[in-house]
Amino acid sequence: KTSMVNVDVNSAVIEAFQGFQVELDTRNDTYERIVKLSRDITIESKRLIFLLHRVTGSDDRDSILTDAAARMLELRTSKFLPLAKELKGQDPYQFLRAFSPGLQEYIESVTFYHYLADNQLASLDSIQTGLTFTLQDSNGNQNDLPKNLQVKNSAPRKLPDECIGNSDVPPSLKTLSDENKQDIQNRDVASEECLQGQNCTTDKAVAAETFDCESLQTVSVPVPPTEYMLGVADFTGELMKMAINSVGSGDLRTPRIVAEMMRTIHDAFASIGNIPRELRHKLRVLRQSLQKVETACYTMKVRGSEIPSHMLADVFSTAGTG
Amino acid sequence: KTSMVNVDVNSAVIEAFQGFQVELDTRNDTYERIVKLSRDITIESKRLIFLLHRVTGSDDRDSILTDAAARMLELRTSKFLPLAKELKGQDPYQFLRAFSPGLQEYIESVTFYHYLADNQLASLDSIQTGLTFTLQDSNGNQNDLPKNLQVKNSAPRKLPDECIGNSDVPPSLKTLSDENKQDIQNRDVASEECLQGQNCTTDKAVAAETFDCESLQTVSVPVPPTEYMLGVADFTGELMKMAINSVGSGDLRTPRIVAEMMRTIHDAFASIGNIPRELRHKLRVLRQSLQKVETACYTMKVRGSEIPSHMLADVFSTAGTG
Amino acid sequence: MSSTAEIFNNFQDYLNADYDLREEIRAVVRDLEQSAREIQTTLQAIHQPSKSTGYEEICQSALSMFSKVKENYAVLATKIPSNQYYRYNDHWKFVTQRLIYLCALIVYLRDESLVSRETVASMLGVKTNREDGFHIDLDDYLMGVLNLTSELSRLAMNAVTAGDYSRPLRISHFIGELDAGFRLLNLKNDALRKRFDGLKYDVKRCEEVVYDLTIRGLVGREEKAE
Amino acid sequence: MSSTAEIFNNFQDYLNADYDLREEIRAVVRDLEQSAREIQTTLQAIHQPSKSTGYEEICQSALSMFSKVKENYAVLATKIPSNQYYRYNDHWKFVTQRLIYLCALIVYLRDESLVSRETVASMLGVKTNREDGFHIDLDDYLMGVLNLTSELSRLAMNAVTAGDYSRPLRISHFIGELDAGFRLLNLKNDALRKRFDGLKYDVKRCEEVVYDLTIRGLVGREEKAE
Amino acid sequence: MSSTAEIFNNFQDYLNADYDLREEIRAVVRDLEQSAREIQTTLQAIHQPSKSTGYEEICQSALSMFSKVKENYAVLATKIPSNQYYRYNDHWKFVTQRLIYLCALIVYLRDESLVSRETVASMLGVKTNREDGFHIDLDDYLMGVLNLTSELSRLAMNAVTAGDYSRPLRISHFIGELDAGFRLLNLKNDALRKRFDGLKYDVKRCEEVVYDLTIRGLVGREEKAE
Amino acid sequence: MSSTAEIFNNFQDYLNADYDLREEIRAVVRDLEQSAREIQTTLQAIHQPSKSTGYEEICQSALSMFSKVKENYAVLATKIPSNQYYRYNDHWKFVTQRLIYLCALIVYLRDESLVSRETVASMLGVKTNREDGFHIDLDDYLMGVLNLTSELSRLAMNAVTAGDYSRPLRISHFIGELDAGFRLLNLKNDALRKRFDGLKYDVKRCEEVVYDLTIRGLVGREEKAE
Amino acid sequence: MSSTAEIFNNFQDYLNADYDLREEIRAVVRDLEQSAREIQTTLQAIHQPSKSTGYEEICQSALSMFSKVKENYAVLATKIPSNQYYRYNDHWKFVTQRLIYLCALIVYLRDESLVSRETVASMLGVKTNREDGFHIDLDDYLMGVLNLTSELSRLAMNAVTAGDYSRPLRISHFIGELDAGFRLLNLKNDALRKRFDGLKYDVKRCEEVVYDLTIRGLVGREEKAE
Amino acid sequence: MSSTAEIFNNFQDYLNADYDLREEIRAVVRDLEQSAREIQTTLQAIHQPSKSTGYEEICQSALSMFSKVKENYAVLATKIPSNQYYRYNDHWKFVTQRLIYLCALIVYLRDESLVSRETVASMLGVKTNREDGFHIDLDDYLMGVLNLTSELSRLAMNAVTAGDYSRPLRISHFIGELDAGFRLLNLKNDALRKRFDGLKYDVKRCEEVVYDLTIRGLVGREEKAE
Ligand SMILES: [Mn+2]
Ligand SMILES: [Mn+2]
Repeated sequence: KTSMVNVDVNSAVIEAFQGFQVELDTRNDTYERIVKLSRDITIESKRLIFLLHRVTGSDDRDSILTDAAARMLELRTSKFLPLAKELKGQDPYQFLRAFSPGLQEYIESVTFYHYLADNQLASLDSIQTGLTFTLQDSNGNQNDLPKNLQVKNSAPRKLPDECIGNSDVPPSLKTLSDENKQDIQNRDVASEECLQGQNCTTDKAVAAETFDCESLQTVSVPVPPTEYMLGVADFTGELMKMAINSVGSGDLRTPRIVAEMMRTIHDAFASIGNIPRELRHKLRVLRQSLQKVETACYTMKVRGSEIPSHMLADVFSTAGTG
Repeated sequence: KTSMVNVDVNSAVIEAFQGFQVELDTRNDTYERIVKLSRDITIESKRLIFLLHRVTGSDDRDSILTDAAARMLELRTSKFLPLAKELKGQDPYQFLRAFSPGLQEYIESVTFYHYLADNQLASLDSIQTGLTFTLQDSNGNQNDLPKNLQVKNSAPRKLPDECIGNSDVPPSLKTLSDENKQDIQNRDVASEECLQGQNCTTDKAVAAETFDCESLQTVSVPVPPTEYMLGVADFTGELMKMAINSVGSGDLRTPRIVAEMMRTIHDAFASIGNIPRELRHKLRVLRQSLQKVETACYTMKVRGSEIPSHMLADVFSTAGTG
Repeated sequence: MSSTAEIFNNFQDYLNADYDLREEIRAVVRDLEQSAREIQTTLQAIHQPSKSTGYEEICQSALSMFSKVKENYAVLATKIPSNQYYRYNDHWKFVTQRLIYLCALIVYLRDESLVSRETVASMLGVKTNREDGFHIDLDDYLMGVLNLTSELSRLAMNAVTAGDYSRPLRISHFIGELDAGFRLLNLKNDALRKRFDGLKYDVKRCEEVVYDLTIRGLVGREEKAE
Repeated sequence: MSSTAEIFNNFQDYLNADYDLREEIRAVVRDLEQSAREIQTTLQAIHQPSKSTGYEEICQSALSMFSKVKENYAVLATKIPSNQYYRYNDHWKFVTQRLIYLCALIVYLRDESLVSRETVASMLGVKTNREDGFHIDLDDYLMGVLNLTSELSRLAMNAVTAGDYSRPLRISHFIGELDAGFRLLNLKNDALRKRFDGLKYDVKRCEEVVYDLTIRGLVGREEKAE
Repeated sequence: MSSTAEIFNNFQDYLNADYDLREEIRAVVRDLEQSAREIQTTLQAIHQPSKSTGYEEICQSALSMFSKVKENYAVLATKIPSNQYYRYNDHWKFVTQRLIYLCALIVYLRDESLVSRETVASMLGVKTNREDGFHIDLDDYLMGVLNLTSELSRLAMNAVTAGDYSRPLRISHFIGELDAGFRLLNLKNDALRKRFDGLKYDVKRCEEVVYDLTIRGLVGREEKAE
Repeated sequence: MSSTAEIFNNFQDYLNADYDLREEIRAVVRDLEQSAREIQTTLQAIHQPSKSTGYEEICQSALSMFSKVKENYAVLATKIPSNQYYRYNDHWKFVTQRLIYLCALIVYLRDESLVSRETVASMLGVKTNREDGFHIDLDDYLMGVLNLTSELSRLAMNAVTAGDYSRPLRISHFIGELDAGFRLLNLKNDALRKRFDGLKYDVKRCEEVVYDLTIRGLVGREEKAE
Repeated sequence: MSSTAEIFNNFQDYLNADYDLREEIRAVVRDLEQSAREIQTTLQAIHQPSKSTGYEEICQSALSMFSKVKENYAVLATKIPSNQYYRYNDHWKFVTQRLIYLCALIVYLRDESLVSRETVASMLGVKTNREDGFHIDLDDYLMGVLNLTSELSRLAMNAVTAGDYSRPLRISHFIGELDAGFRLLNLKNDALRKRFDGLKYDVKRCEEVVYDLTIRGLVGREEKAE
Repeated sequence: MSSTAEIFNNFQDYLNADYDLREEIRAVVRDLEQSAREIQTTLQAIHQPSKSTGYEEICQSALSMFSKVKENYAVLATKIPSNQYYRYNDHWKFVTQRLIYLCALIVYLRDESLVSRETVASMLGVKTNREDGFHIDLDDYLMGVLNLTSELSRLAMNAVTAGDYSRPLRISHFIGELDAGFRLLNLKNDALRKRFDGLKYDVKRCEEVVYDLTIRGLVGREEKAE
């Protein structure tokens, strides 16, 4: 060799880079674990959506919804809780691309579930509440090693189930009082966690009593509003499928109701400015979906016009029970 | 409802589809597990390649290679063995897309390692041997449930380490006798497993004695030749980087040797017909890499031409030690 | 011969063998496509209500063309190594889906029931399960069944045109059952999912025909209750 | 107000706030870019061997421009909520890398050593660690350092033109150390990796300059051993 | 100062002026877009068959929003020198097409006739002809009209759903006239031509609605003859 | 002059000739497109049931425009050397397909039969066979015929709107025949095949119209048996 | 005539006029491109060191070809209304940049100075300022100048090949000045900015040539100090 | 038989003939590609500086492989009717360009001159002119020549590595001549033009090699003057 630079492995430069190596590897490992959780969430959320579509034309609507709620709870406990722990103390936006696909699909499924249950949009708050978890340190100490944290979901009655995913309880329980509402743009994750923690304990005073609030820690998977809206936009695609499926099941009422809902969402999206690019594409799809449902409504109207007068009462009475 | 079809949940159709559901879910779950293993393999293989590049300009070449070999063995045991178990009894081509990225990156790293160790291409056979695993059923029975299978790697001396990934032992041990060579296109996984099993036991007769061959099972991750070649093509990119790095370290010999190797591979690829499309793109990259190395050789030649005659001996003597 | 040269020579042999095999597969697939086209053309007669030939006759005629199909699948089966079905799969995927659909159509026209995978396999002369050799892929079977539904929804309408008012009801019931079956499945975002998304329109179309008949009193309530 | 309307109204507020914030960020970033351009132009003088001003003077002049940079980062820091650094990151990523490179260049010119993250942070008036607030991203720091190497390899050549034969050796040694450092890292296939792939050419170029000097006897062997 | 430096010296002013002007244009365009969105949202009510508000009311409400639009165009007009309209054209092209479409929709809803360029110009507060200053480009006018047709074909269906059986006939007639009008034009292979190619789907959709109504006797022959 | 320069010397003439010829072809093709547009516009009248003019009149008027088309093809024929037809083919391929479709439409409207290649050739003033000179390519003929089917399926619907209930049945029968004809052909995976895949939608649409008429008793059984 | 038809009636004239004008522009631009190619070919001789012709002669010969260029710009100027310069701008933008580069090259070869916009304008026979009519856009001028730098960096090398060791130093100095000039400008993220990013490679290449000459003692220190 | 069926009846023969012919062409083209690959591999040896075989030997060996190429072109020529050359052109266009490039490379290596179209034609066993039958298209010839330049610029470098310092000068001169030749041509905006735009990089690369050699005194002035 003519002039090989003999690098001193103990030099300050090398020492610094050894630190960088650890930092980069740690971050990449975290990223990879989050990607895997996100993939699992995507798969289960898709399956949930399939399950929810079985409601159309089924006699067993309630048991399907109950089943779905149980699986959502399980999904939150088994996948979102580990995800929340990964994100604890991190800037969630640093890993957003890693969990965004799963989160959006989950929002889509939750929104669909809530529409079936309540006939309305699940709010961002309620979804965020479902993804906020209260943990108890087994020693009552602050200790952020995940293995020492225990989900108190398994302890019956001590911590109400709603603390781990309380978005599936009837809507009345979820309504936030006005003073708790915060401007979406101003909230940050910290205050959000706090808010949810309070909700948990104030909504069910009994549960709060048995608890030392100091030993409670909350972790959460934050739901950025844009992710929420992307999930909502996808949800309208499921609405469309449901509407057409309804016609196939002889249910002539659902398409009109769904059209109304979709039109509301469509017009709301159309009136929004500064809209992010990813959302803009989905709105084109939404517009197409809406027209499919409108066409179905049109067809039903036109066909319905031919009902001979002597059959009218008969048809309507059966349609009413659908 | 006017005419809702009341589907009989016990109908033959529904019954059949319940079976399909299980079949599809099982397959998709397998696919997903394989994808995750592949991602892990990709990451570790990339890190191995980074590690191997540290050989350039290092005094510590041997310990780096030893380190790399150990990590490759660990990678095979911890990721490829589970992958092989997943693929057991399956048509591997059904899941090829799921593990192809990881496999190719692994081939790239192994090929790079072998080039550094032996100055030649690792053969497909040797790579395949490394991905063929001998398992012992703990009860001595045929039992294909993965949980009952034990890797005998941990049992010292009983089964030589080479059985699990013997591609890193010195080349002399790996040379297959001529009668064992099979036409690449004719081999199938079954005969491959058998062949490897024999190799394992015949190469080290001592090990074979302590063993009941009947209770041995081999599983493997098959390496389709095209995947192998895709890995080899990527490997040439690493060769290029190494050649340029060498110049930076004052090593004037390596670029010429590397150029020779790359030209051989380049010309060999160029002479091949019926080439798969994925490979064709990589050959354009290979051509560019080759030209970069050729340019480096050219520059060294041109600059070398200026050496004053009184310095010639001096320069060459130092260059020789590089 | 240097080892690099050896490696590449082996690879060339591999690629050539692969190329030749694919050419052979393509030739067989071309024959299968020709058969499928002919069977399809024969079965199209079911939509032509003015033709005097009945379904039974049409099916008979279509079935007689399957012997050539079987021969071709037999040839294909000998060409494909047991663990490489999915390596070459793409070549015959499409025509197999089409032939499955044609089997399903014939079986429906005769028995008004869903053809099983076993029956399809025996009609095409292949295995039902992967383990046993050249087989029918589940996805292809499902795709074939989905193609059946759109043909049947078309038939429901043309049956009315031909004056047959009870068939649409039976078709509607059958497609409804299929729809319920498919809704049990968790499909990935692939071709199958996309095709399944279209199924709801077939269901809807049948429902509309039944509706048209019902409001005109062309079917009795008892028939629907069946 | 219906709840859907409420939901969308909130979302509009959110988007508007986001838009306004991004506009403000863009304005600050524009100022930072202007500063970076001016500092860069000042530092370009190191390549002009005919200019009589020394490195020290050039660095001094460049450093004086950093007070405005600090002010701008201070403004930026107040605008970005603590856990949303990576949400808006893209806006200042590029200019920050450039400013880090300029810090690194100044520090090298003065001390011939690698600027630490802490020093960069204090030169820009930001935090070193994420936990403490608006900070320097590791990737951006590394990118800035990589940009330094190409500038230094250019400087090695221009130093020779200006008759300074010892500097290239020191630069070559320094870049060699950086190269060894970077090779410790496991980079993903991203912008950093791509830029790192170019580092080897900088190393090579310096080596060539040293070679040119060596064969002409323009540097003593002892200097290299240093 | 070298002559090169001299030449460059006043370029920056020019570039800054251009940059600033574009920023100002963007701000106005953003306001126009906001207005367009509000008008559009208001007009969407025509598709809500359940809403009790009539077209007249809806149009009235939409029209009241145009005063702000006019103001913005007035601002824009003062900013753009007459010989640079086409230099900055791209900024407002899209929103102008959208506003033209909204004008056309309102005029159609009120008079069931095609809005003229003059009317559009007066609704937006700009000139009709290029010579007179800030104007509406013919291409933009035609694009706006083409956007009208798809909205009307949607309205035709939703009107039926709402029980209005005569409107679709009038819409179909109107779109047919537009189609004939556009056919006369020899459009280049540009955005306009591409959009025109989509018009035939609107024509067809309306024809289908008319067909559906006719075959069910929901419209009389005399209505169609009108 | 070097031999290289010599070799290049007369290439420019060749390239210029090619360029000029293409310009001339483009000019003729532009005229053909204009004619096609006019003929198409004229024929659109068949869908407007309120117009008093009958098909015969419309066809007559369309036919009179073919003399200009013939002239243009004659010009084209003189420009294209027989062995370079396929070299420049792409320029007129599209407009020729469109004109063939227009010929096919006129012939159908008059005779309710499929136009033959010979008739098309004589209408356009070109040869039927390649050997005889400037001719109609079979692919273009088939493509033109396929374009006819979608126009006819639209006509079937509009005929009902105009109160003509028997025409849809005849159209449905005709399109069924075309479908059977195309099914016989083993098309490659090209534009033609893709377009043929669209034919089934036209068949279905016609069947739907016939269904609509039948279920409402608007056509007698005897008509369908025809 | 319906009011719709009325509205459409005179649009065609407008569209045709636009189409014709574009065709005419294209024809002139084609001539300009031909001239640019010829001038460029003539100037290529500066890189061929064996040719006996000097720069002066080459420039003279190139300059003589500008009369045709001027004529073409004169024609263009008469065709373009002053308020539509930017409407048709895209047609001649590219060739104008190329001609500006050729002007700049000639002026540099003669005077070793940067051509001014005024000089370019007078060489091309157009106006300097927008207000005065058909003019040179500043962007195009800057782009032309940027194209000059890569040609000069090539010339620096070829000059060495031809044994001229002092020219590269002067070129390096000149390009350095241009680099400093462009650095002053705050360019938007457009084509100009992108092209400017390429300038640093030209700077570097010249520096390398100077380095090569210096290390071999082929230029004296005094020359560089100049 | 209906007239429609009649019309369709003999189309299949036509389509089959076309399909079969294309298959046959593809088979011949595959053989040509195989030959081209072998010749190319043989010629690659010129870049191996360590190999002892001279150019003459390499060329001889490559030339011997052309007899098979000629045979294949002879087969092709018999298959393609003279008026359909351009119909099937796309099949062999690419391999022909490659073989022309190989001819050009061999001729250059032997004579250091540009192969003429006549020579290429005779090496491939085809006609030079279109009129005489199966020929070489000018475009393909020019493309082949352009491919030669990048191979030669690579050779220029590798020759230096192998210690041959005079060849690069001759190559640079030759490529310069080709560049001048192509500059004369007014190429359309097609593949040829795009490829020609790449030629300037080859020119520059060769100039750089000559520069490197010159500045180190590795070539004498007299050699360059040659
Ligand atoms: Mn979805
Ligand atoms: Mn790699």
